[in-house]
Amino acid sequence: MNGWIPVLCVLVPLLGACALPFAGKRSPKIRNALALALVAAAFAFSLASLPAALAGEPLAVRVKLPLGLSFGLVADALAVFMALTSSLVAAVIVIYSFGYVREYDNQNEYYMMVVLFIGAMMGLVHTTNLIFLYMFWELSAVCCWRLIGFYREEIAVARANKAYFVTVAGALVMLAGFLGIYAQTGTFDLEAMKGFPLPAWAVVLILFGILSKSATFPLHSWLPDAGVAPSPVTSLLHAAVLVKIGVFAYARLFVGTFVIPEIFALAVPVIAALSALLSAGLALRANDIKRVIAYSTVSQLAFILLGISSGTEEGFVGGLLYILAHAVAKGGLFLCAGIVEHSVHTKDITKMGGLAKRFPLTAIAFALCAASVMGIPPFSGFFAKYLVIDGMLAAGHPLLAAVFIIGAVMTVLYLARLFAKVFLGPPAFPDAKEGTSGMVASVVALAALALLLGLAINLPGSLAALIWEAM
Amino acid sequence: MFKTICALLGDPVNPMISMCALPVAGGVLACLSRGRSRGALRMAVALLFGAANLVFALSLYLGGGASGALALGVQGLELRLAVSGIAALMLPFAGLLFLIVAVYAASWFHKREGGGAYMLLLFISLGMLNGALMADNLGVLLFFWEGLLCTLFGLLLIGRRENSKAAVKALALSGTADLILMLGILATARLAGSASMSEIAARPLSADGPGALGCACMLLGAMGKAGAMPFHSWIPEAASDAPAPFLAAFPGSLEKIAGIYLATRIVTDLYEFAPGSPMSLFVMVAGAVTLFFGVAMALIQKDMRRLLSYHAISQVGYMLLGIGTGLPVGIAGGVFHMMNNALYKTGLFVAAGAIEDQTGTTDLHKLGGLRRAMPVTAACFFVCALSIAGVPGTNGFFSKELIFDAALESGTIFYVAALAGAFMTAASFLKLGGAAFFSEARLPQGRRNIREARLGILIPAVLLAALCVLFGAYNALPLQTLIGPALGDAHIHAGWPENGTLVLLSSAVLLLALADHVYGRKKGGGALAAADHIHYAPGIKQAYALAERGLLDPYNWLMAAANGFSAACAWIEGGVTWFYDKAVPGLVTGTGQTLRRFWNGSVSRYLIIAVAGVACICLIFLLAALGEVAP
Amino acid sequence: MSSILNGIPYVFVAAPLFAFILNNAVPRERMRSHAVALSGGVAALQLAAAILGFALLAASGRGEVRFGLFWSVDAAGAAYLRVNLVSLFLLLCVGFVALASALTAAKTIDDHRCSFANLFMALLLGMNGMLLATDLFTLYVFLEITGTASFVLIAMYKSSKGLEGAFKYLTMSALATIMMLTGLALLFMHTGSLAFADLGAAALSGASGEMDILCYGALALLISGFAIKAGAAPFHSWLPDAHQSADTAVSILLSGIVIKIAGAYGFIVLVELFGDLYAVRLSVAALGVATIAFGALLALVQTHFKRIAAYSSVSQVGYILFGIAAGSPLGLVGALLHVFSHAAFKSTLFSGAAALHEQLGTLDIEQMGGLQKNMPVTGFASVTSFLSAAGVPPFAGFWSKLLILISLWQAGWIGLSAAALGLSILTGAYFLRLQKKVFFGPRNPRWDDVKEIGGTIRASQIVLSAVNLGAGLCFPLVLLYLQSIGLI
Amino acid sequence: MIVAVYICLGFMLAFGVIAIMSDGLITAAITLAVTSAASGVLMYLLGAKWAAAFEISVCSGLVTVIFISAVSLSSGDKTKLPAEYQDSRRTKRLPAVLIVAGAALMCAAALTGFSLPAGDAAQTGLTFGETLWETRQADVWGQMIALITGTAAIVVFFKESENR
Repeated sequence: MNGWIPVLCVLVPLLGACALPFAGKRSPKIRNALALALVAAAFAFSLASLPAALAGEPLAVRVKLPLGLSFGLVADALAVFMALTSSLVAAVIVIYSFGYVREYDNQNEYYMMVVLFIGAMMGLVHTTNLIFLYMFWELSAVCCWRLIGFYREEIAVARANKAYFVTVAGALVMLAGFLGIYAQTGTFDLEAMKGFPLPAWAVVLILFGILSKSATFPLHSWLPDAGVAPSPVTSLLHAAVLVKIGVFAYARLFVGTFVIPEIFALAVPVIAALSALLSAGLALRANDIKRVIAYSTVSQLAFILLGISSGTEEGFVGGLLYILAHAVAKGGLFLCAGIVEHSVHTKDITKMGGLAKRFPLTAIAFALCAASVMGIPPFSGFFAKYLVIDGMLAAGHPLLAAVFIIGAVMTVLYLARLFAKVFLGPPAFPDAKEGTSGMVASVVALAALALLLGLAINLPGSLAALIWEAM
Repeated sequence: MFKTICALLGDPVNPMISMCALPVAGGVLACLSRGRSRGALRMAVALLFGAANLVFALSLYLGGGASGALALGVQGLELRLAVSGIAALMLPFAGLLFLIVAVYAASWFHKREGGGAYMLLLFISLGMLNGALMADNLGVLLFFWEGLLCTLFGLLLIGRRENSKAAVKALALSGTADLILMLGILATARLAGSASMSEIAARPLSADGPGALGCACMLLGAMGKAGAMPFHSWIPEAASDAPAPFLAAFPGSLEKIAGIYLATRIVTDLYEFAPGSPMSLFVMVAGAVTLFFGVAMALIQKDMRRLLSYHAISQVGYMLLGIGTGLPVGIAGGVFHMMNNALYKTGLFVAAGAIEDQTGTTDLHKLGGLRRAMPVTAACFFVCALSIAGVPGTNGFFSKELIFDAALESGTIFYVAALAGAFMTAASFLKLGGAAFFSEARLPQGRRNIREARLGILIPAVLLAALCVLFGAYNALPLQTLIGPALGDAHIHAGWPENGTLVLLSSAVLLLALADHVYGRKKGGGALAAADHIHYAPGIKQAYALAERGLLDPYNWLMAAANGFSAACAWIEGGVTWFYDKAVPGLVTGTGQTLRRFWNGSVSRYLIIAVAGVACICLIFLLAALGEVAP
Repeated sequence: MSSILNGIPYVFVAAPLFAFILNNAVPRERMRSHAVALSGGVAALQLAAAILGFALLAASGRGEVRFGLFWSVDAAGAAYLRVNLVSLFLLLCVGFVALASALTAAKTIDDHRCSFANLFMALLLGMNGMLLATDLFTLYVFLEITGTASFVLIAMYKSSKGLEGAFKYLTMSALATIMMLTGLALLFMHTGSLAFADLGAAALSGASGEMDILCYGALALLISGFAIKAGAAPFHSWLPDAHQSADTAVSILLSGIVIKIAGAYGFIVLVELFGDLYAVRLSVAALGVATIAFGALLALVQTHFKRIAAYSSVSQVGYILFGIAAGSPLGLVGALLHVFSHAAFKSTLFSGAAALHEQLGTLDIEQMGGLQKNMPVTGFASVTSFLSAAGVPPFAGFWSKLLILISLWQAGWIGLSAAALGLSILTGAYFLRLQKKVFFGPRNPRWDDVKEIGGTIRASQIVLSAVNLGAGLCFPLVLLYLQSIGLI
Repeated sequence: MIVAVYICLGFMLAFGVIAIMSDGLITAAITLAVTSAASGVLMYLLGAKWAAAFEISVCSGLVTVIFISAVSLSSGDKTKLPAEYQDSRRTKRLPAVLIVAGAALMCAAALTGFSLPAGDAAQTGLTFGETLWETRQADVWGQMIALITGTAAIVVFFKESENR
């Protein structure tokens, strides 16, 4: 029986999503409830598979197929960690979008794509086969395309197309890498290829896909442009879940399964450093509230990539904690931006100011989430940043650690500037009213979660340490 | 009695955890007290929790310190707490000062808005400070250390939401200092192999070679928190924006205690700090620079708050100079000076607060003749001013003499800078005292009937002045009974300094300052203009003009560098966006268009293309036939 | 069991013939309304027979089933007809696309219904004949029949001025005829017999061990002839014009299956016979690359819905050529599966075009906009065809492309495999442009009162989308079945 | 024998060019008939007697009759090609190109020593009837379906549309 939990965790959202439009035709209330129920189901199932993962023998289902395409879903520690993170944040975002998406049309498609996306994420996290990893990867790219183009305006659809091109181009190059591996090992099954030494060109090809999905410097251009999407979408896709796929793939492939040449333990951190600094610089200059936060995401993702690719235990554990902390905090930031933009109808921060008086709860939540992203204790961001820099020093690159400290300083600068420009200073919109109670509640919940995770850091910390042993 | 309390609370770790949790609980209680009688309620909470915290601290101090660990679960970050040596001393001292400042704040916010939030953040800061002092693991120390950042940002935002420049500046500068500290801590932990200070203290690391990065960064972090240059420029800004109790709490006492505590631990425990080594030179130079430029800026200020905040910066210079020498007498002098400074600086801030509470302003142009209206405040101000100027017999004098002695030994240039600093400190306080208390009353007639400050503010001022006199008169108590055992060498010479020439020199400097004040007063017309002759002297005027425009402010250098870098990034981003939005789509649709023009629909063209295609296929076969193309 | 198996091949020839006779025997007035239904019935019958035949033949394990209607098949040198697994699968595809076309024709074709049915049967006979032929000359004869029938179908509904597309198709087919006939003549001259059994690289090399120039020339001409019929890159010029002027039901037939059977099946035969000649496979691969690139690039800049679909067909034929060029059984399986998936998503796209033409009256995508709201079924169907064509995993298109890429990689052509991957991003590009301009973009107020298409076209769209997605989802089962019958 | 072959080839080439070039439909039809007749003679010379018989009777005979009857039945002005199909620029250069191509093919044949097969190629033992019915069964199907397609096509083009 236990093998069924991962399968249900993947299939329930995927199949449930197809039923959403029909539920929507009957009544929006049923559809909203069903959407939340599906995401909550995903969370529940991954929670159910946690004890087995902790005990060391993960729940799994495996089907042998020809051509090395054997289908397999394994809920090991890394999978459960990622599944819990993404479905938890997704649940909060779905609650948030009840209030946000209410007055726009084609909501049925919106909820269908969100739940489909979560299903794809669950599948991607649990799969043990390269082709099915690619399958869920592309499915999430399609959901991302439909969601970014939600407003159906000219600019929104153009940006959605751009996001689709960059991510799918990266994915296709990655598929070429997978075919290269298949030519050498004769199978796509990750468990069969554990410990196989990868040639450098295969790693470079796969890195293309990873860097395009996790928006690292050369391939990051689609993420800031995707600000045209509704806030819950940017929060779900570009903060909490979609961008984590690339980093997860790095952990699953290059740390968990394959042995990659030594050069990459230095090359990837250097790329990450470049991306971190550049996007931090851009965040300091951007004037669109969502673009600043998007650049900040690009910069923090470079941090996570650094942690995971440092090759040391501290770095890896720090990277995983960073994924959790960043998903929660950055999700909160985007949602706060959503509330502000939703009621003042402009995204230009130079026109905003003094909103703290009108939006007290949003301002506090924004400040708490920003503190967690800056890495200020007692929030979870601090522990993650501490361990990532520690990992970098353990790997013996003090110079890179210093560069990332500069990145952290710039993070403090641009987030402080953003907070000051939006919430402090002379009041610009005296009669703006805060979003619905659902939206504000979800934002405060995320901020509280960031604080709570900080104080109870040893729960995710021990899970992350366990993942390192399993690697 | 104190031991029973410890036993009551179980194992040693428990009181330590409670010392962090207790203040937070107090803060929450203070914040929640609403309604008409909230002022009294907050005063009661402040008294109760401040006293409880002091009792716990004393029990730890008298109990000879304690240590214990709590597995935090994250690799390299287990919560190990150990209270020994200087930390045990600092805890009660901080508790005492906190009690005073809390009472002062409770009475200050009696009528004013924002009291609840202020008390909450103040209590949380105490919790964080206690945690930092008690932490044995460097990571945990950093955890509590950076926590102060949040409360600092929150405190600065109370009351001044319109222009948030000071809060952002404070966050940026202290954030940078804390992140540099993080790098230092990680480098030290990596070098020493373990993150627990007691283990590192067993075999201290050498400060040159690989250890240099760790030591320098940690020292920079400590200095940043203490408020020394180059991380000082937010304090004067905050002085003009933040509520008065904030000045007494943060720049006045808490930050100084934390900063100097860590500097002392680095110098004594973590690293071998040879007196002549480059690292000690680095600290001494920083101390001297802060000392000299801090007081130079203070001299020309016309507002009491900004003047006192600049003095807070320059006093840190003395402490760093003392600790930087690396000599036991210097370190003891530095720590003693920190304790004295905490007392008289907080006293001065409380007195300034009392004046502001009564007159509504701290601008010296409007103040005058308060000697008759507020005699007790004037007396307390007078005692604290004497000790900050270092008049022989006051506690400031004794700690300065120790620092002068150590500075002379390590380099005359530092001694000369210290003396110049003492001269300008004396001159500026003469100006301040004269302008505020002794000149004729210039207050707008609306504020004629000034009465003495309220009791809640007066008692802290009197208490602080009394402590200053106590530390001055009987300086063996702080030196031999408190600091000596804390630093581990009990034979520090208490009482009157035996080096007579130093005493003569410093009293000569004081007399010179008095003469200059009298000369300046006559020349400038009035106590306020006493320092103008220095201010507008030929060479110095331009320097001051530069400082006024903020060109010497490190924050502006940081922001300029950041904006320059982001401009470069924007240029690169422009290139990348051009590639994504223009180059690739243009190329693809361009080839598409040319191909479409080529296939223009005329049948003859199609046939010609087809025949060309056949020719290509024949070519391939020809190559195959000649054996060119192997599989 | 084997009696049924022997009987099945006759269905493919008898059924269309019988329908043709029935269509002309019954008086025109009554036949008019049932003509299209009759052709749909024949297509469905063929589909069912092909599926049953495939299953039985795979189970029975016999290589092929020979049949000669009235004559015994074992006479020496007899040009009999035969059915094997490859031809049965392609017959299945023919039946499937013909059914889809009939469903669309019921709505779009309202005059000349009897003539349409006649030509529909003739086309069916032509294609079935090609698949059943066992020697090159019969293959050529049925190729000509298919060509003529499709030419007439294209030219049927046009006034004299609109004959331009059909005229181009005719001239290009004439060129193909010339080349193929000369090729066949040269081959016949060299080997004396055109039957598949006798031909083969060994036979060609003859005594001297190496090929003489004329045989190379013959093969080159044959390949270019089939290339024209398949609409491969340099020879694809006629396809878009033919599609633009043909009725949508005819377009489904034309691009769904005719270019595959007339063109790609020819290449399958050539590679089967002369596969170990490296030049043959290399030229097919070269054609493949050029086809994908030109097709995709040209599709990117068109403004007429059907021209985009036509160029997309050209581009997808390139992938089929890749599968054939790989030469390995896996490559052949990949190519055949891609024939099926392309048939599925191209028919979806064209039925979408039919729906748009019926409801909007125009197919110029510049004037359309935001139709997803008014025509959700057509919008959804076009998204499934986009995703399946672009090779997005859960759909059938991805799996067949994956098999082709694996076979290419195993055949050693890594560069080509990488090129195929890169070019499939272009496929995504022109479909996304189509989506943006027609369904997904901002709404065009002009079409506010447009309603969704009804009747058989909506049914066919839903069925075809279901096939697209269903084939993709249960592809692992197909893989298991193929492995059980030993094809992979 | 070789000379006769080349003469026939010459005739075919010349009349083919005239057929393409001429504006009048009737002259085109007639010259086309002569071309197919020349090809018939050529086949006979090369020994394919049956093929020659069919070629001359069907292509040059029957087809020409149909062409001429169709042209004469339709009204007078149809004898000239409609204006838009007259591509004056192309007609100038076509003969030169064709003649050069013919010459090139001839010397290519000469170079590669293209030898004509022996006069009476080895006749397979079967008579025409046997080859058609026994060995070429598939061709029977082919011819039958070709006829069907042809009739269906003719029906479409020459019928008044029913409902217009």
